[in-house]
Amino acid sequence: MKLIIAYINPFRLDEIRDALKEAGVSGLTAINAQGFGRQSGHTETYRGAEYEVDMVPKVRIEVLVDDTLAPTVIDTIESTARTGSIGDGKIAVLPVEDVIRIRTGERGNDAL
Amino acid sequence: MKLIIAYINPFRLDEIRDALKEAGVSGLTAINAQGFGRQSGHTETYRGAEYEVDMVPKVRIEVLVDDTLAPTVIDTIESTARTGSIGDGKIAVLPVEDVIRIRTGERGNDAL
Amino acid sequence: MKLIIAYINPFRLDEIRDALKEAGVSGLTAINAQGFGRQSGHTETYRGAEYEVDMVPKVRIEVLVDDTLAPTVIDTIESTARTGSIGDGKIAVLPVEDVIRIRTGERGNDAL
Amino acid sequence: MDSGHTAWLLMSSALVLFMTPGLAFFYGGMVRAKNVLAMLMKNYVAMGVVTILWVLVGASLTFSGSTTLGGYSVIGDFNLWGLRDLGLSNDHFGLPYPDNVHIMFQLTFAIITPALISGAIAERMKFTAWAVFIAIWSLLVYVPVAHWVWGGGFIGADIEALDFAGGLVVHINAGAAALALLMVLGPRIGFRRDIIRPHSLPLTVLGAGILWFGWFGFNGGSAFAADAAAGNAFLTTQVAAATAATAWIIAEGFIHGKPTTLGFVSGAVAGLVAITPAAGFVGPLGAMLIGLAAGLVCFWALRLKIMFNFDDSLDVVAVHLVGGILGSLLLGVLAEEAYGGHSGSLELLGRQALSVVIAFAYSFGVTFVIAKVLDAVMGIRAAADDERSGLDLALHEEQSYVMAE
Amino acid sequence: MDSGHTAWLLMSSALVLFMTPGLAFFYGGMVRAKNVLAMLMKNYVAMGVVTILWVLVGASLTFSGSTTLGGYSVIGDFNLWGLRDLGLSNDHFGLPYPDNVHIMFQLTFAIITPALISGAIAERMKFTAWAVFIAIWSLLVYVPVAHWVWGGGFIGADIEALDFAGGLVVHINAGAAALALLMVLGPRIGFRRDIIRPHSLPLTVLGAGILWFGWFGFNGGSAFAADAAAGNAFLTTQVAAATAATAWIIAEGFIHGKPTTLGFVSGAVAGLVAITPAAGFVGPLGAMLIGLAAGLVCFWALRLKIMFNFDDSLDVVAVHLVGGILGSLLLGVLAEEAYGGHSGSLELLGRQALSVVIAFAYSFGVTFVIAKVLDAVMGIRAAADDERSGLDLALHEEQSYVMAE
Amino acid sequence: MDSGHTAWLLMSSALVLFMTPGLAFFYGGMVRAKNVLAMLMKNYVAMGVVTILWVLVGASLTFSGSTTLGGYSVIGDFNLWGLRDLGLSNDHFGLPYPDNVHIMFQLTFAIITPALISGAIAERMKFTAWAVFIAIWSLLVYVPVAHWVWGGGFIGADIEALDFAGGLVVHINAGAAALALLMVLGPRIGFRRDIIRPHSLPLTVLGAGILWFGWFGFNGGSAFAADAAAGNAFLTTQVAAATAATAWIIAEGFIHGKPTTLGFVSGAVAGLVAITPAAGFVGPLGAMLIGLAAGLVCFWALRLKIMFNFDDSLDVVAVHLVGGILGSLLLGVLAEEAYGGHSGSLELLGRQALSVVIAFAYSFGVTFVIAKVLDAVMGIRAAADDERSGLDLALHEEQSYVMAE
Ligand SMILES: Nc1ncnc2c1ncn2[C@@H]1O[C@H](COP(=O)(O)OP(=O)(O)O)[C@@H](O)[C@H]1O
Ligand SMILES: Nc1ncnc2c1ncn2[C@@H]1O[C@H](COP(=O)(O)OP(=O)(O)O)[C@@H](O)[C@H]1O
Ligand SMILES: Nc1ncnc2c1ncn2[C@@H]1O[C@H](COP(=O)(O)OP(=O)(O)O)[C@@H](O)[C@H]1O
Repeated sequence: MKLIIAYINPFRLDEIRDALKEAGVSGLTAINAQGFGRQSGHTETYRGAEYEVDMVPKVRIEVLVDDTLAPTVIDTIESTARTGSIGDGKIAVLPVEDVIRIRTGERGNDAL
Repeated sequence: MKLIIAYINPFRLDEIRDALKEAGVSGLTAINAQGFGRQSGHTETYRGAEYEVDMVPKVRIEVLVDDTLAPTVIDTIESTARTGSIGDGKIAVLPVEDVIRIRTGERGNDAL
Repeated sequence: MKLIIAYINPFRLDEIRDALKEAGVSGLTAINAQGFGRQSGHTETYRGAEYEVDMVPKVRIEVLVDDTLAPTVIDTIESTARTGSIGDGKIAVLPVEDVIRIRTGERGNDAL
Repeated sequence: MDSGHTAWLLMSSALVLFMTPGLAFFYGGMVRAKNVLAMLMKNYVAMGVVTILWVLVGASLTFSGSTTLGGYSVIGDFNLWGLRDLGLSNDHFGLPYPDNVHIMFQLTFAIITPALISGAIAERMKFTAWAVFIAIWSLLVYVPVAHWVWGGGFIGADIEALDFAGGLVVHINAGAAALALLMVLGPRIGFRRDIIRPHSLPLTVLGAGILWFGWFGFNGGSAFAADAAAGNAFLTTQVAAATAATAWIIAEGFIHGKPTTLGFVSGAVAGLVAITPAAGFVGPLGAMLIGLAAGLVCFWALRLKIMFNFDDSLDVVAVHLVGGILGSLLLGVLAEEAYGGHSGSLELLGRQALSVVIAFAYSFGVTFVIAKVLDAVMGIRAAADDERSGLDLALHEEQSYVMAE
Repeated sequence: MDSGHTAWLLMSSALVLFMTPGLAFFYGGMVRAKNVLAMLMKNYVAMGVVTILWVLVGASLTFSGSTTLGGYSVIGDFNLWGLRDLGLSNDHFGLPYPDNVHIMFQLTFAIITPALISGAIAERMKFTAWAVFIAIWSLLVYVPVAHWVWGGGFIGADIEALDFAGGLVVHINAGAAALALLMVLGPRIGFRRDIIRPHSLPLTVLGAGILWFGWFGFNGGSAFAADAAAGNAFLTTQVAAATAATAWIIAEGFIHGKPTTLGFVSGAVAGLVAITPAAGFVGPLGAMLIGLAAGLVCFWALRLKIMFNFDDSLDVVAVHLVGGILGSLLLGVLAEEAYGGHSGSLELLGRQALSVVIAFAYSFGVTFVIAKVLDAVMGIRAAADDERSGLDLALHEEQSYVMAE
Repeated sequence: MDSGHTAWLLMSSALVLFMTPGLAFFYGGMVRAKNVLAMLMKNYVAMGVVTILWVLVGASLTFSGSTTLGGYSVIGDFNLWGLRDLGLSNDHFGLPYPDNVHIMFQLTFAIITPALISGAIAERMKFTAWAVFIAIWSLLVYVPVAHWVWGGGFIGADIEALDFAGGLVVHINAGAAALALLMVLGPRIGFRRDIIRPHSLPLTVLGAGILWFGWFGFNGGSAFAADAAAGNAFLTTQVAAATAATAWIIAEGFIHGKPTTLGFVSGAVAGLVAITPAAGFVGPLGAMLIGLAAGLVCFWALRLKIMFNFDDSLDVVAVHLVGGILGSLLLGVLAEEAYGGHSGSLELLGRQALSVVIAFAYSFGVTFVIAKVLDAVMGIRAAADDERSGLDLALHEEQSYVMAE
């Protein structure tokens, strides 16, 4: 099993979730985050004081999937999130040793 | 060492934290999240426009533990968080290569 | 590749980000979190009712790095975040199987 | 009719009406984020429901004529129903401003009184049950009590108890009803087990600011003229609020180590409550004593809900019931001839005490019965799941804050 | 001059001025968090720009003298420019309070009217274009219409249509302009595809509370005296707001299953809008009917934007245009001699209908042209990227909420 | 006594009192989330402490009799202590409304003046030290300066400087004190190094709206009657605020590229400050000039804290000190006989300048000494750890926002 993490632009969340649903993913978890990267930040001005803020709002989604579905999930996120401009985000794939569904106690792929 | 991630219902956080404390866990980190899964969402209505919102508020907790404590932690979360209804959440276990306590520079199990 | 997670005190974020930038890190993601650990919490009082709140606000940062840069990143966070008092936080190192840059589709170290 | 008095009563009406939104935010900030809209709504809806009933029959039953029972006037009549015969004169009340202004001014009191109760039943009562409750309560409790005290009824006319701006009619009345209603409703899930914290104290502080502002209309307008009596009521209101707020945070500092923001504004409201019955009968120094007492006693009264184990979520009993009783009784001692024509005396204190007992008993008893009947008929408590997930979504299908879109 | 009338009109001016901040928050809570400051700013800026123009020429063109066209007065003159000759008397208007108070009172109406439009163009219009728009619109649309109705112009003097406090001048005027402007501007990115939710309903509820409070100055002050007519307008205002709010949530309960907080306050505003032209001409029961109609009809009118597929983001058309028309027409039927000297009749209804058509047509037409010209000259719509990332940062370089520092 | 004047002064008192909550939110929105309650509290507490002192001795020392020094009246006496002899007449002040109303009206000024200072010491001062500070400051600084200008003291009576509603007494006084206090206190940790951003500009914008609204009582009430002079002060207040706000964002647009919401409301407050001493002495066009100057000069004055490297956290110096001086001086030039009986002249300008110097020097000097002594006695600065983790938790054991429970 894998844990797939993606840092995406907040306004793409709905689309990506719908695409993943269609691709067969049964769940995901989204968190509001602040990202720093190549994408430039913005200027804020308060009473004449200008600040360069280089953290931009991002959403971090994470999806637990079994190994066979992993490539599809990555492709789906990639194709739905890509706009071609800096800040589209990144995907990371981490190994997962076990997954448990709390409600039933199922483990491993069954828990997904 | 393992990183144990659990997606739980927000109102169970206090109980789970207390149970984990008793089980010997020395720390954890909790983050507000939005979850999508089998649990159905809810309808929101604003001036006659009805929206199906299928993300529900969840808390994502993560606990770093040494290998021996891991099963206890999993069991504790499982038994405390379980209500038997859809949306109780999931637990994932990830391998961790190293842990460092910033204050002391201790590494590995000592850092927990 | 590694995913380096650090739980830090919120007011150290700017410094740590700047230090990591200098150390060659090209990006990171920060999330507001609540931490429970050895650091004692605080008392809150509302109309005579005193509550012990043992979760303290933390920032959780995560950095994807290639294996060679990992030690530098750990050292940098360690040295910048350390104040020597309880609550300085922890760093965890997780293995990462793959990273994808959404914009370009690059994979692995190239995606960082 | 006098344009100056009219101007002041118009303005006072607006000020008191504005107190209900103020109260909504005072309360709304203290509940958890998942229940804030439900709390606001329970207050705002009083501006809807009570207004309609007041125009149709409430004003008439309170202020038109008397229906007697054993020689005591216990309720008005229906002659003024729909306010059809109100016209543009001041014939009905003979006050130096138009009758319609008086009806409007009094309406604002009829609105905020049931709204005050909502603090006790926060985070768990059904909205529809609440709306029905305040409709019935307005007619069966508020209207008679207001008639007894201000409408020619036996408390004002026979017992001759004093209530300048609503110690009996508003605060004791609402506080007693709050106690009865919460007893029927039961405590929130997690009461005394979970940490239940205010979700946004800035909203509470804002609400308190609006309440403080509006209270000048409440007490100042109750002089029914723009004159020195109004000025005195205005000044005593300010003094009592200030002293109570200061006393409360000093007490807090001694007992908990820190003065709190919520403490300051709670103290202010306690002082405002306690001075309400007395505002026109005492002077600035009397008001300072009342404020001091209110700050300390209401702060202490927070323990009642722990001692007797009832979930008065936002402390309506400690602030409004206790504060209202305190003010009504202290006025019996501190009233000065020079300000409102009455001097404190044992005899006046006795009349005040009697009126307090009657108002409390009636409101508590009738409210308890209403609540029991309503609970049997339609259920007054939200489902446990709705309570857990929050009333905003469950009862109103709305989200209070959506910060990341 | 009379001090009581002066006091009330001073106070009414303050109340109406306070409505613009109220409106800002009413609207501001309904947009997404990334656009809240831009929304507040579009309202507040009216307090700046319109005030300057009003003092320089607006007041003069509205209320000083008449310039006729075919015998009908269509605009004032420049004699009062800069308010230089206003002095400290009441010679100009002959009202029982100083001329400067009247100019100030009227200014507050001139400010809020363009601000109302901003709800229709939320989350996508450029700030500079908006500022220029309201400057031009005030002079080319607000000033003439206000002159026609209240300044001696042909709608008031010749058609003899009634408009107590701004059904034509304020609500239909703003509503028609909103429709024209949003047609030129186009819908928001994601309209009817994405979930676009209010980011902070508590702000909206607060704004509604302030609006409700301020409206007593709006309608009550429009009696131009602190007398029984003011009292009646005050009371009818309250009754209509209360009834409309209640009707709206009952309708919602039937259709969607749940009453909503946003529904309650939207209904209240709809009732306030509808009673505006009628407040001094009907009594409490007439007001109740108008409120009932407003609650139901404006609730229904939310569908217009779905039916005709236009993005009236915060429903200015459904609430202000439809509500304003409703009130202006119903007044033609429900007016009672006893309250304002006019009785409902087919003939009055006809005059009302004619005035509605004229106000709508003029405002819609001229606004459309202004919008088109402005769009050609400077572009009125924010860049798509700015719209996506949010107008607060893009147009104002500010962050609305920074919670974790 | 006149009911109309009484009504207006009652209302003005309520409006000015409401400004302190307004100010609390204006400031509270600008600090970081961890310090918002501490900021609100520093403002609200003035409503408590100052009221008590005012009733006990402050009012008496300001307005009762004179104690002279070299022939100049420098302070009042204790005859009115506790307001015991105030009664219900207007004998004391001989104004057309009751004495108690005048005492109340003046109290609201005594409250907001120290509250204004709190913006300069945001996010780092201890609460208890602050509470003690304003108690001492009220008696040693506010009371004498108010006596000198308005209570029969030498600035009003001998220098014959003009101060309609508090340029000297309120704004220069508070601004100079702010400068002295912040010099003793030192800058916040991270000043000019970290990004210190407002946590909730909507709260600031709301506070500004309340301030603007309340300012009509501040300046309008300072005519001490509901008459044409009040009307003029009301109108000039509006014009100055509007012009300054507009000028500020235009300047911002030129210099930073974007107009900001915070800029608009800051400009409005700057305009309100600058017109305060002049409101009754100039007409609408004079007010426009004062507003224009205030918008541009105060915007420029933001640089002072950079140039001289002091941490005036929320710009009390740039807005209140600079704005107050500007208005006091410009009034010396722009005053017109027709409005307030005085014409601008070099001689008047001289008197104004002298009064400005005296008020500044006295307030700065005495405040500096008070601050130094207090710091030595009890420490006025919060511990560094408390400052870092936030004053809300550290000083008040409260959390401002708890959104996820
Ligand atoms: N090394 C990294 N570790 C963790 N998160 C990263 C890293 N690099 C980028 N991110 C996340 O991805 C987001 C987009 O990255 P950025 O470099 O701006 O654009 P792009 O992915 O198009 O190159 C960042 O805002 C951040 O949240
Ligand atoms: N595949 C997944 N990847 C990541 N998070 C998931 C996944 N499936 C579920 N979750 C998280 O677990 C929560 C509960 O899942 P859900 O399917 O609703 O109920 P249950 O766990 O009882 O089957 C979701 O709201 C989501 O936060
Ligand atoms: N076992 C753990 N798992 C996950 N997070 C932890 C764990 N232990 C500590 N943390 C995080 O690190 C923070 C600091 O830990 P704490 O024990 O208070 O201090 P220190 O790291 O100095 O020993 C905690 O607030 C929590 O966010």
